[in-house]
Amino acid sequence: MTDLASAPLPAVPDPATDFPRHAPATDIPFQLLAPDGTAPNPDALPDPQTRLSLYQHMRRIRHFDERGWVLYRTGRLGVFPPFKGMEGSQVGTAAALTADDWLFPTYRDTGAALTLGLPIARTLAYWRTSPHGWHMPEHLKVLPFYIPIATQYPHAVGAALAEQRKGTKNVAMAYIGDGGSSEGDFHEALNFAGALNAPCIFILQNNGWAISVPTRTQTRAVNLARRADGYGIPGVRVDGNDVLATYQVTAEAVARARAGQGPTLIETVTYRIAAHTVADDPSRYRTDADTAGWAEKDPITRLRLHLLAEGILTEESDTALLKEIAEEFEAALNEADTYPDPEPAEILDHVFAEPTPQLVAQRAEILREVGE
Amino acid sequence: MTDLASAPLPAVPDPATDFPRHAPATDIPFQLLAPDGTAPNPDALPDPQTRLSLYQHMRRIRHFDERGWVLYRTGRLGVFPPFKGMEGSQVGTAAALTADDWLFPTYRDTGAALTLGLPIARTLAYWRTSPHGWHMPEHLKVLPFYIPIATQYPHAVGAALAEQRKGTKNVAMAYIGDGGSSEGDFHEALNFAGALNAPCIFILQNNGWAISVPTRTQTRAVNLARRADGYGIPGVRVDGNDVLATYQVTAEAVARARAGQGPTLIETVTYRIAAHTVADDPSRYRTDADTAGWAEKDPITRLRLHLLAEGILTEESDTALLKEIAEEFEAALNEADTYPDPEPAEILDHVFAEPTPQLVAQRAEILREVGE
Amino acid sequence: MTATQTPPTASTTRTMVAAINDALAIALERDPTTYLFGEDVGVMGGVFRASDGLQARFGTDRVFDTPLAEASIVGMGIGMGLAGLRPIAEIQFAGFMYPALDQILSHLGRYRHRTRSRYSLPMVIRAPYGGGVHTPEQHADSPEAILAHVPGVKVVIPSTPTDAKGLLLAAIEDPDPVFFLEAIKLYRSNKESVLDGHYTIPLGKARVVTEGDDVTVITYGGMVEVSVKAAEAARAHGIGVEVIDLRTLVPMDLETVLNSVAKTGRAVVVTEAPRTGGFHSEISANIAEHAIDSLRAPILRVTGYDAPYPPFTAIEDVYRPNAVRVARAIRTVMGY
Amino acid sequence: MTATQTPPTASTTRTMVAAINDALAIALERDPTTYLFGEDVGVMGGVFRASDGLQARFGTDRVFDTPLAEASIVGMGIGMGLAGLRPIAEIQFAGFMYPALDQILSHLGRYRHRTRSRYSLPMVIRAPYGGGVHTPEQHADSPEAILAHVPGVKVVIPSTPTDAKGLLLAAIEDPDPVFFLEAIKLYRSNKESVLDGHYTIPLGKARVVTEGDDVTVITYGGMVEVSVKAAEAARAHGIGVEVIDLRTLVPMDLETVLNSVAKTGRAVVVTEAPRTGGFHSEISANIAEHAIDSLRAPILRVTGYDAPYPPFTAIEDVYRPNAVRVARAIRTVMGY
Ligand SMILES: Cc1ncc(C[n+]2csc(CCOP(=O)(O)OP(=O)(O)O)c2C)c(N)n1
Ligand SMILES: Cc1ncc(C[n+]2csc(CCOP(=O)(O)OP(=O)(O)O)c2C)c(N)n1
Ligand SMILES: [Mg+2]
Ligand SMILES: [Mg+2]
Repeated sequence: MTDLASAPLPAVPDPATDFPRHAPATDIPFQLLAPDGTAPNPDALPDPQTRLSLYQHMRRIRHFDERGWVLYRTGRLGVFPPFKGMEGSQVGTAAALTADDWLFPTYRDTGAALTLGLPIARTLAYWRTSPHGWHMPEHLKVLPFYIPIATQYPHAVGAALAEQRKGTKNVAMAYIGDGGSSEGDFHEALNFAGALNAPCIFILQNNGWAISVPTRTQTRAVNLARRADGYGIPGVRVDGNDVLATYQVTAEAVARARAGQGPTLIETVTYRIAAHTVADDPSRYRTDADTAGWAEKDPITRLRLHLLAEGILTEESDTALLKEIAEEFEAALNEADTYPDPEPAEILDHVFAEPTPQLVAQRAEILREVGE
Repeated sequence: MTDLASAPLPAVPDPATDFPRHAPATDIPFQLLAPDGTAPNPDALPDPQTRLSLYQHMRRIRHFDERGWVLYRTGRLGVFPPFKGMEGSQVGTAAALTADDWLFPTYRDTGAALTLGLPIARTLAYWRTSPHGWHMPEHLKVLPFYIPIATQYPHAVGAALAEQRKGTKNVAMAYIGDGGSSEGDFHEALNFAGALNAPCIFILQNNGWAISVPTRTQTRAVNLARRADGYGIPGVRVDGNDVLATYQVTAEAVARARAGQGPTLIETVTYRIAAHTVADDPSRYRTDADTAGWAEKDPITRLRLHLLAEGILTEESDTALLKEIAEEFEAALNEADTYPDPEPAEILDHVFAEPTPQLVAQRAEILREVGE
Repeated sequence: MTATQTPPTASTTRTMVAAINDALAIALERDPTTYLFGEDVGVMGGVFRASDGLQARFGTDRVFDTPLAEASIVGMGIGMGLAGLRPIAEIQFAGFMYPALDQILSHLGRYRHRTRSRYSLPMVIRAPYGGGVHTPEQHADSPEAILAHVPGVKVVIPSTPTDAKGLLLAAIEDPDPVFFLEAIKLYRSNKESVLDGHYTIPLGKARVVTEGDDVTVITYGGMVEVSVKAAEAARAHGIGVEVIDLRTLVPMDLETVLNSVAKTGRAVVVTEAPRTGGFHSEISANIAEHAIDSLRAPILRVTGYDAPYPPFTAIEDVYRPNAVRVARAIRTVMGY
Repeated sequence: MTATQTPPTASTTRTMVAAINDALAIALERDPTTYLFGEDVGVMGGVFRASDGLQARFGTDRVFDTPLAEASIVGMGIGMGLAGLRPIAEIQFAGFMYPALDQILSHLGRYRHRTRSRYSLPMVIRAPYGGGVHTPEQHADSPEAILAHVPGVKVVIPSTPTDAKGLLLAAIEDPDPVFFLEAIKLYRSNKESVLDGHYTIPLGKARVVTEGDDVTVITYGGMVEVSVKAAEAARAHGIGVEVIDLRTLVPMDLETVLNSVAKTGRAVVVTEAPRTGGFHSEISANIAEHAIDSLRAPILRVTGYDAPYPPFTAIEDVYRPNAVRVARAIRTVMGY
């Protein structure tokens, strides 16, 4: 693996041959790998190269998260929402896409965007609140992280519908949280996508918390994937800390969408191990008892144990991987450091294609102001 | 029956003894009475007095609807949305309430409001766009018909929650259409009610159409009651043209809510036989083939056949009933005719408890204007 | 009007709604990336028939009915716009734009800005607005001031069939999101000869409807005909009233307004929206900021009142400004 | 301030957010029909700790976390209000009020009107607003003009801890719906001695913060301290600036504004909202309508710009008006 950013994503399976089984919307999340790394049904697993690739991506985004904390504490990164423990959910879903597909991430989904190829330097720029972080690269269809909750879901339907009407096989994938799934936009989007048969994959990352509000306060429902039934579309509940299972159900949903079979809702059951953002203090609203047990379900440890046991990974190759990841990150950090600060008048750039007379005048005001 | 407006509503059953069965959210709507008036399971029916009462109410609101068309054509009523064919759905649900409960009707639910006791004269005033029609009587908790779609659902949750917090046993019932069930407020309200265990009954009248849009275009789902699953609350799909079945499942839901067991979603499967409003021309968007079969499912005919067969109604008593209903209506119409027209400055009344200086000045403007 | 490849030659007598229908047909014909959708716009052709016949002509892919949910009508349009299409959404009445305000305020106007022009949203949202035709509760709202306060969106309100067609085509071809509000009162009340074929009227240019030296009346949409009536009445009394139809609220053609006020020294602004915070106040504030020296009289606002538009047919006309009220304001500033 | 049954005697040094917390506690204590709810207001006590400790004190029935859905937070509050309770809802940031705008525009302000006072809605909706503290995208919006344009709702924006407490208690006791916007910038930036116990400050009365004969600056909320700084700078140059803190946008205390402008002849309005359609324009339009004869200079607006509030920390201070910009406007109208 020489270029992690452009490391090939695993090949996408053919629904007809590879996934005859449709994961049912049972309350028990679909799982391929037990927390101890054993696979009850080894034949069901993706091929070794795919497993390794998913591991590499998880490792890579975990590094981003860990370095992010350090950079934040030393003032080199702004406030960002960590995603530790959710790597299985983010990599397992995003890895099922190609660069021609749409990705609508929330603020929590840095890892998903990185997985699909968003450059690290650009991602750092975003969390440094530099305009460079908002200008997404032309070769991707990744939107800047969504701050308002749930509004991205209808956008994904529109992008998916556009691909369908243009006759491509591209799909759109949108993320939301357990909290976000309470907003009206969630419901409307699922219903629109069903009614219009839009090739849209709705990822609901149920990480147990919406800031201080636990999922049991958020809703009386236990199984959020079941909501799909109400729109006549498939819903799958998957163990989000099992990247193999997550990848498999997502790849299946993507393949179905590409084949013209419409949208899928996937609930990835995972956990927000860390704080809501690096500036949040979870002790104000939860205790160790709440989080107990989740560390043992770590998605990276789980797959690592499996890969080591299978000989797909060795301690040596793992160490080499970590080194490579760290080097890549530091290079990206250096690159991000070179991005110039914005000019004051940039606050008025990009409002309209052609600035209105009002904006022309206001820009002049700013320049006068700054000149002083 | 001497005073139809205050005719007693049927006694509400006790959930423990009367309804051990919880109507399941199957795709086949729950039914007690076949379209030909036969009851496969006579023991499951409500008592004869209840059946007769439900029939009387249906008859009474059908008369309102029929006279409404005539009055509209002769310029004595404004545009109103007819509800013919939906009497089973409206009476069967509203009849399960008492005057202490809340009713949040849409523009389509004149019949439900009349059933709960909204005076006919006041109702006519509403459809004459007289302010008298908006001022709801103090002894009822019926809100003026909702014009914007779906917004009433969260209101019902709030009213229900208020009753719960006050420690009463009162419930709130809100209506919505198949179209309205696509709005975000529908979803949010169901989820809030579940999460907060609010004693709220959500009636979803699936009458096949949202103006020109058939339910199959509105959503890919066939069974809208299933949406309840996604909120962890019971959902029931009932034949809305079977007033006995509708009444029974609603009464059960009401009893459950009063007993502190939370909300229920009830989908009444019915049909909008008539136009969207008296000013609408359905031939622009549907053919006779679309409506075929629904006339035979008429809720009034169905129960009438049953009551005649059972001897609960006779041709004579039915004729007497119709006469009484007609007399009541004409008396109410006369009363409505006596309501004075509003004064011009009334447009500024009731904005705030105390008019602001701005409103005081604006009222003076109007009076100057009118004086001229 | 702007020259086009195929300059229109013939013309046809059209109501405003017919002119809008014509514009939509031309846009759908010329540009395969345009899509038209909303509640009841397909099979039925819209509750006002603005899209009558378009689904039959362009197919259910290009012209389609959506589920009943305004937030997602706009939100889906945003997604389509991101993906390079030109969505044209209809909201059935402006008062039912409210569920979509989150999408509008949170996203519609921000996409170019937040992606530094990586993405733009060439979306048009049409909606009937305003009163005067005895519609039910909430069907007569005039929320243009709210839309005009959203950075990054344009707001257009035509007052004639010819303007409606040319401005709508310009809005559809604009690279940024545009609201296009259509006064219900004007849909069928006036006909005029409207050019066939494609033409555009540039956004951001006001129209001087009547010339006059004494008072400037600034207005738009459904209030233009009311103001013109008042101007005619004033002319009978020897008062020259210049009625300016803004046509575009954002961007506002301040130049035309200021030139007129410089000449007349008196300004009256007329809208049918509630008084407090209406767009009339924005017009007024601009004059007070840029033309104070010209002013010989207070800037009067003739508007709706600080109450909901009344659903009570018998008195709704009290709410909506009429020519008598505008004429009185004209007399007041003249007599000042 | 208004006399109350138990006149406050002692006082405590409080930040604005502490004063708000105190007001909420007093309201919950005095009136068992008050309920407090929103996202994260319960266990956590609010992201700014405005409701810190209140759930522990008043129980989960009275103070509770809702699911994450603003439309229903407001919509449920409306239902509670109909049923005779006094709901106090928190919206986590004013920029997240947008999903609730449908409930606000369609219902909140209309209930008394549409039921001819059969029902009223004594509901308060609190939300932090405005910039200056480097919050993420959409966390610094100032949407007060939109709310002020909704008939039937009041809009209050305090600028000091003392005002915040007294106005909030008045808002909670008001029989009609009130928006209560709290400048994030002011939450902890200033402390002052605030009376303990219950007192109210009447809605609809502005506060003259500094007196002066030359220029009137009309503002509110987070821009008051900025304007006062500018006034101090101007005073150093011998210019007397009268800074008026509106405190209540609806109803606006026009009398205080007009009296001041009659004296000074010059007006500058200051807000941090986008220029086009901001509430500054409403203030300006009122002056232009009612005090034109007093005016010796244009009415200048010092405001945010017609772009989204920038999420780019390095340059966000360019957007939000500061004392230098206000001072320049003061000099401009003086030199006119
Ligand atoms: C419309 C809106 N309301 C409120 C917020 C404030 N807020 C930010 S994150 C958050 C909780 C979201 O929880 P969830 O959807 O579960 O996502 P997670 O943070 O767990 O990834 C809230 C309430 C917001 N950003 N947008
Ligand atoms: C928010 C909103 N959007 C649109 C409308 C216009 N409109 C009135 S009725 C209707 C269809 C409603 O269909 P449904 O919910 O099925 O109720 P039904 O008329 O069948 O009783 C529409 C789109 C509205 N009143 N409110
Ligand atoms: Mg979460
Ligand atoms: Mg319907």
